[in-house]
Amino acid sequence: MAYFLELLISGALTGLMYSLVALGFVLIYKSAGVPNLAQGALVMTAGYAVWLVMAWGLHVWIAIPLAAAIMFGFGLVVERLLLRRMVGQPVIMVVMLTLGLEILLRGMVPGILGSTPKPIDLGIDFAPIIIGDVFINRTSLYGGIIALALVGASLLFFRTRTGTKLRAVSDDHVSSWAVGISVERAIGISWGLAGIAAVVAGALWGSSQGVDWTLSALLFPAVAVVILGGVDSVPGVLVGGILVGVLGTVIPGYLDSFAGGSTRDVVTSLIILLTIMVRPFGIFGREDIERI
Amino acid sequence: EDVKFGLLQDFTAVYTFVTGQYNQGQQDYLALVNAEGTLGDGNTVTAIVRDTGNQPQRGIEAYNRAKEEGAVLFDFLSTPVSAAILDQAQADKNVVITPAHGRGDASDGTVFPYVFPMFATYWAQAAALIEHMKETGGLEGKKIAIVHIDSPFGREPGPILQALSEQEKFEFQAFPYASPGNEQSAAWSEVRRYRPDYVLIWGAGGGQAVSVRTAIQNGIRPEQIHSVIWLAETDAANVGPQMKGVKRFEATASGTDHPIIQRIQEKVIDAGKGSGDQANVGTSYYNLGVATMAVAVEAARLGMEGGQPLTGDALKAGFEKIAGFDAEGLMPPVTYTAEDHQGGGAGRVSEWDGEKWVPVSEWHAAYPELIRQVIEESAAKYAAEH
Amino acid sequence: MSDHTLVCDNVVRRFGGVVALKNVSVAVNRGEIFGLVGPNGSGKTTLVNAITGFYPPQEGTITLDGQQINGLKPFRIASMGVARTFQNVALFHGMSVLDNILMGRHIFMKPNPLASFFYPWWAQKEEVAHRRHVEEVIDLLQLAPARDEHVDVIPLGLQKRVELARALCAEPRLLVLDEPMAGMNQEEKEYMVRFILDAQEALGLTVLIIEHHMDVVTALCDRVLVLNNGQEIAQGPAREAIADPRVVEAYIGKPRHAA
Amino acid sequence: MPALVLENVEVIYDKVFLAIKGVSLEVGEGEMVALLGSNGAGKSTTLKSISGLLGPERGLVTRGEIRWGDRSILNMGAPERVAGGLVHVLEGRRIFGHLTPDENLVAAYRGRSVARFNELREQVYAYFPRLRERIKSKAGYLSGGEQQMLAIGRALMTEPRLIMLDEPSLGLSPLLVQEIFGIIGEINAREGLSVLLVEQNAAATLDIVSRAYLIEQGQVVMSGAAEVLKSNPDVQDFYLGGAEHTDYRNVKHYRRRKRWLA
Amino acid sequence: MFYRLSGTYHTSYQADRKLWKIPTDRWLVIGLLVLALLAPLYVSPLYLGSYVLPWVIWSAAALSLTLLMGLAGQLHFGFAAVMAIGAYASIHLVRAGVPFELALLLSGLISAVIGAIFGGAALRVKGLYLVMATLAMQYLVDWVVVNVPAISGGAHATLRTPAVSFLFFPIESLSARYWLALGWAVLLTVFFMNVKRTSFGRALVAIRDKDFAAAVIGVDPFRTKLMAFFTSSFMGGVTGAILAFCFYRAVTPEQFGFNVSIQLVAMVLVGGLGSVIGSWLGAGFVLLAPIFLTNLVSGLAASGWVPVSQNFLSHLPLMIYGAMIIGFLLLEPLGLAKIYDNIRKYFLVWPFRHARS
Ligand SMILES: Nc1ncnc2c1ncn2[C@@H]1O[C@H](COP(=O)(O)OP(=O)(O)OP(=O)(O)O)[C@@H](O)[C@H]1O
Ligand SMILES: Nc1ncnc2c1ncn2[C@@H]1O[C@H](COP(=O)(O)OP(=O)(O)OP(=O)(O)O)[C@@H](O)[C@H]1O
Ligand SMILES: [Mg+2]
Ligand SMILES: [Mg+2]
Repeated sequence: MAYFLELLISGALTGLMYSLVALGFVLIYKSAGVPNLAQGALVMTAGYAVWLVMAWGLHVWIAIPLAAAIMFGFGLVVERLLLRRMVGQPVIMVVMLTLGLEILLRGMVPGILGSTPKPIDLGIDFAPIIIGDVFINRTSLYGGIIALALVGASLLFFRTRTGTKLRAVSDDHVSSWAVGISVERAIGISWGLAGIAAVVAGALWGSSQGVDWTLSALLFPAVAVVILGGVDSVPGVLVGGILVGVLGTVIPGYLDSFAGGSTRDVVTSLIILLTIMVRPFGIFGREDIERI
Repeated sequence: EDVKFGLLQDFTAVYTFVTGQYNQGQQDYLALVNAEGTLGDGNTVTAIVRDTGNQPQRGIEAYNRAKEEGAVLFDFLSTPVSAAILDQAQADKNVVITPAHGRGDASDGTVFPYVFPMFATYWAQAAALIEHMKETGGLEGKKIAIVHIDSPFGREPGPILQALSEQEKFEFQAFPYASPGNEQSAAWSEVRRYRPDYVLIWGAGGGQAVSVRTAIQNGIRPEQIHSVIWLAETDAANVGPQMKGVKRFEATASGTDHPIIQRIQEKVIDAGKGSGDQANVGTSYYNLGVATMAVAVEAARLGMEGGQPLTGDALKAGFEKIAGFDAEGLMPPVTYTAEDHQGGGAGRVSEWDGEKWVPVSEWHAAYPELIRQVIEESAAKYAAEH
Repeated sequence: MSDHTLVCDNVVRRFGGVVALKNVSVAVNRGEIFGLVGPNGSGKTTLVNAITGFYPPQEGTITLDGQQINGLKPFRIASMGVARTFQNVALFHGMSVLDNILMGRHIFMKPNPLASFFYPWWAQKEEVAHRRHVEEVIDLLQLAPARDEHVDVIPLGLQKRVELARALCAEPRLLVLDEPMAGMNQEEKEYMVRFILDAQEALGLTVLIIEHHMDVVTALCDRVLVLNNGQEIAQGPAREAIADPRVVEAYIGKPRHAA
Repeated sequence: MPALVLENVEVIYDKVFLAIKGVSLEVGEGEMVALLGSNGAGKSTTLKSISGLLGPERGLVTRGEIRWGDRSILNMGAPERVAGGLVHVLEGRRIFGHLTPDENLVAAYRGRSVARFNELREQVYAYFPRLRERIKSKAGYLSGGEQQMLAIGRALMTEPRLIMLDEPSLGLSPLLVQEIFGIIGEINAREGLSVLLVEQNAAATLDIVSRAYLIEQGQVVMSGAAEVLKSNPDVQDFYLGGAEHTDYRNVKHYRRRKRWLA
Repeated sequence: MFYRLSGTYHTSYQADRKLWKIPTDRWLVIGLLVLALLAPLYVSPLYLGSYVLPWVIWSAAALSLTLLMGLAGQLHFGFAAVMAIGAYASIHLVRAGVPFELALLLSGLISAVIGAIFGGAALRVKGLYLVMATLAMQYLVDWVVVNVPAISGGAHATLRTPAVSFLFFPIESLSARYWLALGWAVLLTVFFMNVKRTSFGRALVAIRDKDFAAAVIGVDPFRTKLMAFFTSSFMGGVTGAILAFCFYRAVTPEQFGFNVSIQLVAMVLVGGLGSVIGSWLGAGFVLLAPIFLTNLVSGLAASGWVPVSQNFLSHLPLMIYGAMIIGFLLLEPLGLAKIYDNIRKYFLVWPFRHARS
C-alpha cells in the first residue's frame, strides 16, 4: 500500500514536471494555433541558457530570471524569423517547421555550447521528504508546486483582455488583423511565454539529469499530456500531466516485473493512441467547429 | 607513409556524453604520435573524423568514404553502426575496434577475425564489479539490485549475473527504467523496498546521474552503488558532492599524472595542437580514447614491421602480436591473440573521492574462464547462424 | 411505388440542447422543383444534412422512392441517387475543373488500387467512357472554357456551376441544392436558373432547393416548405406559401417598395 | 475633402495574377458608397488593399496610391490601419468561432478604458439585440445572420471612421437583409460613419447609398450617383433584373454584350 | 527551345490523359531510365553504393509515403515503423525458407495489414491528431521490435540478411542490389503516376481536399482512407524489405527510428507533397545535401580555412538538415517539384516570360 502510494505521489509529481514542458506547448497552441513540436528543444535550449548564466557565476535567483529574459527574447526572434511567414499554412507545414526548428536547435545549441552533460545546481536539498514509509523527491515536489502556480497564472492570463486577443488570434489570423489585433505581436508573446515556461522546465529537469540534448526528448511525454488534457486547455495540462505521470509510473511499477521490459513508453504511446481514438480532443480540449 | 584511422563516431545522438572527450583523447594521442614519430620511418597517422549520429546509413556512407580514402582501422563508438558495418568490414578485411561498445562475443577472434573489442567487455565489467563486491563485503546470501536502462545494452549483464549468482550464492533482481532515463523514481521506489546490499547501475549519459541521485534519495548509500564504465567526471559534477563513495568499473586510469598524458600536454596541447577543450585532458573518457589509440598505433607499428603500406590484414596481425602492452601504465597490460580479441578483459574498480577517481582494486581480469565461456558460446551461436 | 421521390416523415434532429428540426414532414413529387425556405438557422441545411446522411435524424424516417434511407452513411445515400451542392462551396481545390466533375462519376467507377496501378486497357476504356459523359455535362453548363483551370482560381459563380456539374454527373434521382445563388448578382442568378431548368428538363430530375432570393424561388419552385425554428410554418405552392402572414413576419419582412 | 482616396491601384496575386488594374475611387467623410460588380471582378481585392489584408493571400499592391485623410497608408500594417479608423468586415463573416460573442467584442476593442468599452458594447447590443440573447454560446454555432451581426458589431468595437462591408447580405434571409441594411444606414446616419459597401444585392444597395462604382474584371467601368446608375439600362439589365420582375423561366440563353465592355 | 508544344494535339480523351504528353518529356524519361540502368558501368562503387543506391531506395520510400500524405492527405509520422515491419518480416520469412520474391510480397502485405490497422484506429481524426497518433504507433512498433527477441533477434538486435536471389539472379553484388532497388523504384513511380490519373487517385485527393464533399458523391471515406493506408503501407513495407536486403543487409531497430520517420516526411515535403518527381528530388536532397555540405565544411576546416571545433563540425549536419527543412518551408513551400516545374515552364514557353496560367 505504501508502495502504491509512493508510486502515486511520485507519479503525480513527475507528471506535473511533464506539465511544465506541456504548458509551453499549450500556451503557443492556444494563442497562436501552432502545434509546437520544438517545445522539447526549447526546454533544452533553456537548460543550456540557465547553465550558461550560472557558469558566469550568477546566483540561481538571478540566473533564472535572466535566462527567462533570454528565452523570452529567443521566442520573439523565432516568431519574427520563422512563424511570421507560416500564417495560414496547412498544419503539416507548421508541424514540420517546428520539427525543423527542433532539429536545428538540437544541432546548434550543443554544437556551440558543448554536448557533454552540463550541471545545474539549484541548491535543492537531496534528502527526500519522508512521510511514514513514503519518500517524496524534493525537486519533483518543487517542480509540481511551480507547475501548479504557472498553470494558475496562465489560466488567469487567458481571462485578461490580452489573453482573449491571443485566443482570437489562434482562431483566425486574418480576421484578427482585420479588427486590428497585431497577430505578430500576439504570436511573439506566446512564444516568449513558452520560452519562460521552458526555462522553469529546463532548470528543474536539468538539475536532476544534467543539461544535454536529451532534454528535448521530454517532448514525447509532454505530447501525451497535451493530447490527453486537450491541446488548447490550460487546466488540461494539469490533469493530463498528473494522469500521464501516474499511469506511466504505476502501470510499469507493477507490469515491468512481468513484461520484462520497461513499459512506460508503451503506456505513454497507448495514452496518446487511445485518447485520440476515444476522445480526440482530450479531456478538456475544444472541438473543431465544422459546419457543412 | 600515412596510416589512416576512421573515427566515425556518434557526436550528436546517443553517445554524446562520451564521444566528445573520447574522440579528443584519440586525436590528441595521434597528434602526439606524429610529433614524436612513434611509427618510425617518417610514417604518420591521420584520423578521419566524421559524425554518424548513431544512424547506420550515415555510418555506411562514412565507412565507404573513409575506406576509399584509405583507412584501415575503424572506430564507430556506436553499437548499431558497428553492427551494421561489421560484415562488410570483415569482407573488406578492415579492422574494426569496438572498445566499450559493440558485441561482446566479437572477442572471439576465430569468428570475428577483424573485430577487436580491445578492452573488458560488458560481461567482464559485470564480473569485475561482482568480484569487487565479494572482496569488500562478501557475496553469500547478499542481495544485489541491478538498475538498468531498458535496452539491449542495459540487459547485457543479465546472463553473467545469473551464472555468478549460482556460483557465489547471492540473490539479484533487475529493475529496468525507460530510456533515456531522465526519470527513474518508480524503479528506485522498488529498489528501496528490495533492500539490496549492493546496487549495480547500468546506464549511460544523463540517466547515470539520475540513477545516482535517485538512489541516494531513496536512502541507498553511495558506497553501495557500483557502476558500469559509463560514469565519469561530468556525472559527478552533475550529481554534486553526494556522489563521494560511488564506485565504477574502469578500463583505463583517469587523471593527468601518466607519462603519456603528460607528454600530450607538453607536445600537443601546449603546442596549440590540441583538438578540443583543455579542461577535458585527463578525464576518464579522454584517457580511454588515448588508450585505444595507443593500442591501435602499437598494432600499426608492429604490423608495418612486416612491410608497407599497412593493410587491414597486416594491422590485424600487428594486433595479434601485442603482448603485455600497457601504454606506460595508463591501462592494464593487454595481450591479443588470434582467439582473444578482448586482450584479457582486465580492469579495476575506482571510487569517486569528491574530486577524482581513486582506484580501489588492482588491474586484473575477474572470472576469466566464465567470461571466455560466455564469449565462445555466443560467438558459436553467431557463427552457426551465418 | 408512390409518386413521391422523397418523403420525410416527422424528422427530428437535435444538437446538444438545440432542437434544429422538430417533426418536419415533407413529400417531394417526382420531377418537381421543391423549395425550402426560412430564416437563418431555421434548420434548412440541417434537413438537407439529414436527408444526405451527415446528421442522421434522431427520430422520424426519410424515404427515397419508398426505400428508407435514414441511418445510412452519406456515401451510401449518394450512390442511391441523391446528389447535392453545399452552402459554402465544397470543391476539391487540389484538382482541375475537369477532375472535379469527373469525381461526380465516382459512384459508377470502382476504385481499385491494383487496377489503378497497372491502368490496363479496360480501365482506360472505362475512364474514357466516363469522360464522354462528363463532356456532355460540361457542354450543358457551358463550362468548356474553364475545363482545365484549377478550381480555386475561378470566380465563385463558376465554382458553384462546377459543383452543380459534379452533382449532375452522378445522374441523380434527387438533386439537392443548398443556396446555389448566394453571392450572385442578377445576371449570374439568371444564368444559374437557366442551368437548373435545363438540367431538370434534360435529365428529368427532382430538385430540392434552398434559396433566400424570393424572386428566384417564386419563379423556379412548384411548391415550397417554409421552416422557422425547425418547424414547418407553411407549405404549398410558392406564391401562396410566401404570402402567408406568418412567413412574412418571420422571414420576408414587409415589402421594401410599397408600390 | 474625401476621407479615402484610391488612385490607380493595381494588385497582383502570387506575383503573376493581375486582380485589379488601376482602380480609382473616393469615399467622402460620412458618405455611403457602394462597390458593385460581378463575381471575381475584384471587389474584395479592392477592400483588402485598403485594409492591408492582401499579405496572407500572397497579394501585393504593385502600383497606385491609397490615402486615408491626408496620409498615404500603403506602407502601414493592417492593425495600424485599424487604429487609424479603417475597419473591414470580411466576406463570409469570419467571427472568432471558439469565442463567445462577448469575447469577440472584447478581442476587437483596442483601447484601455473599461468605461468606454462598456459603452461601445452596449451600443453594439443596442443595434443588434439578438446578440445579447446568444451571449453565452460559442459564436461558431450562431446562425448566419447572427454571425454577420456579430462581425459588424465587432468591427464597430474598433471605433472606426470608415467601415468596409464585404457582401454583408450574403446568405441572409430577406428579412435579415432588410434589417442589416437598415442598421447600416442607421449607423451611417447616427454616427457619421463613412461606409464602403460591396454588394451583389444591387437593388437594395442602390437604395441606401449615395454613390456607387461598378467594377468589372478589375477595372472601374462606371461610377456616379445612385439615382443615375439606377436608371442606366445596362445596370438595370445586369444588376437590377430589368424593370421590376424578371421572368426567370424565360431568360435567354445568350445575351447581348455589356455595353461598357464594347 | 527543347520543348515543342506546337504540333502536339490530343485527338482523343485517352491521349489527353497520357503520362507524358509532350514528346520531349517522353524522350527525357527514356534517356534518364537508360542512364540509371547503366549506372553501375560508369559510377564508382563508392558513389553507387553509398549515394545512388540509398537515393533510389529512399525515393521509393518517399513515393510510398507521399501516396498517403500527398494524395490522400493523411499525415503519417511513423512511416519508418511501417518499413521496419516490412524489413523484419522479410528477413524472418526468408530465414524460414520462403522464396525471396514471395517474402517481399508477404512482407508488404504484413506491413499493409498492420499499417491499415493503425491507420484505421486513427481515421476519425486528421491533421495534428493524426500526426500524434502515428507518432504513438512509431513508438509502439519500436518497443515491440526491441523487446520481442523473436523479432529483433535478441540482445544485440542485429539481424543479418541471408543471401537471396531474385528470379534466379543472386542479389549479392552491388550492381544486382542496385538493379533490384531501381526496378522497384521505377515500378512504384509508374504505379504512382497511374494512380494519379485514375478514379482511385481522384478519390484519394477528394478525401484529402473535402471529405464531406467526397462522401456526398459516393466516396466511402473510411474505406478510401483505409485503402490509402493499406496501399501506402504495402509499398512502404516492400521498400523496407528492399532497404534491408539491398542496402543495409542487416537490420537493427535504430535503422527505423522516429528520426527516420521525420526524415521521410522531410523528403516528401522538401520534394513537394504528392509529386512524383518531387519524391525523387526530395529524397536525394534530404539524403545527400547534408552529407555534401558537411564534407565541404570539414574539407574547409581541414585546410584551416574556417576554424571550427570538432564538436561544432559534428553537429553541422543536424544544423544543415534542420535549416534546410525550415528554409524550404519558408522559401518554397511547394518544394523542389515546384522549382522544377517553374524551370520546365520557363522552357515550355521560351522565349516568352510568363506561362499562361
Ligand atoms: N453541427 C452543429 N452543431 C451544433 N448545432 C448545429 C450544428 N449544425 C447546425 N446547428 C444548429 O442548428 C440550427 C439550424 O442550422 P441550419 O444550418 O440548418 O440553418 P439554416 O436554415 O440552413 O440557416 P442558413 O440560412 O443561415 O443557412 C442552428 O441553430 C444551428 O446553430
Ligand atoms: N489569393 C488569391 N490568389 C490568386 N488569385 C486570387 C486570390 N484571391 C482572388 N483572386 C482572383 O482575383 C480576382 C478578384 O477576386 P476578388 O475576390 O477580389 O473578387 P470579388 O469581386 O470580390 O468576387 P466575389 O463576388 O466572388 O467575392 C478573381 O479572379 C480571383 O480569382
Ligand atoms: Mg443553411
Ligand atoms: Mg469578394
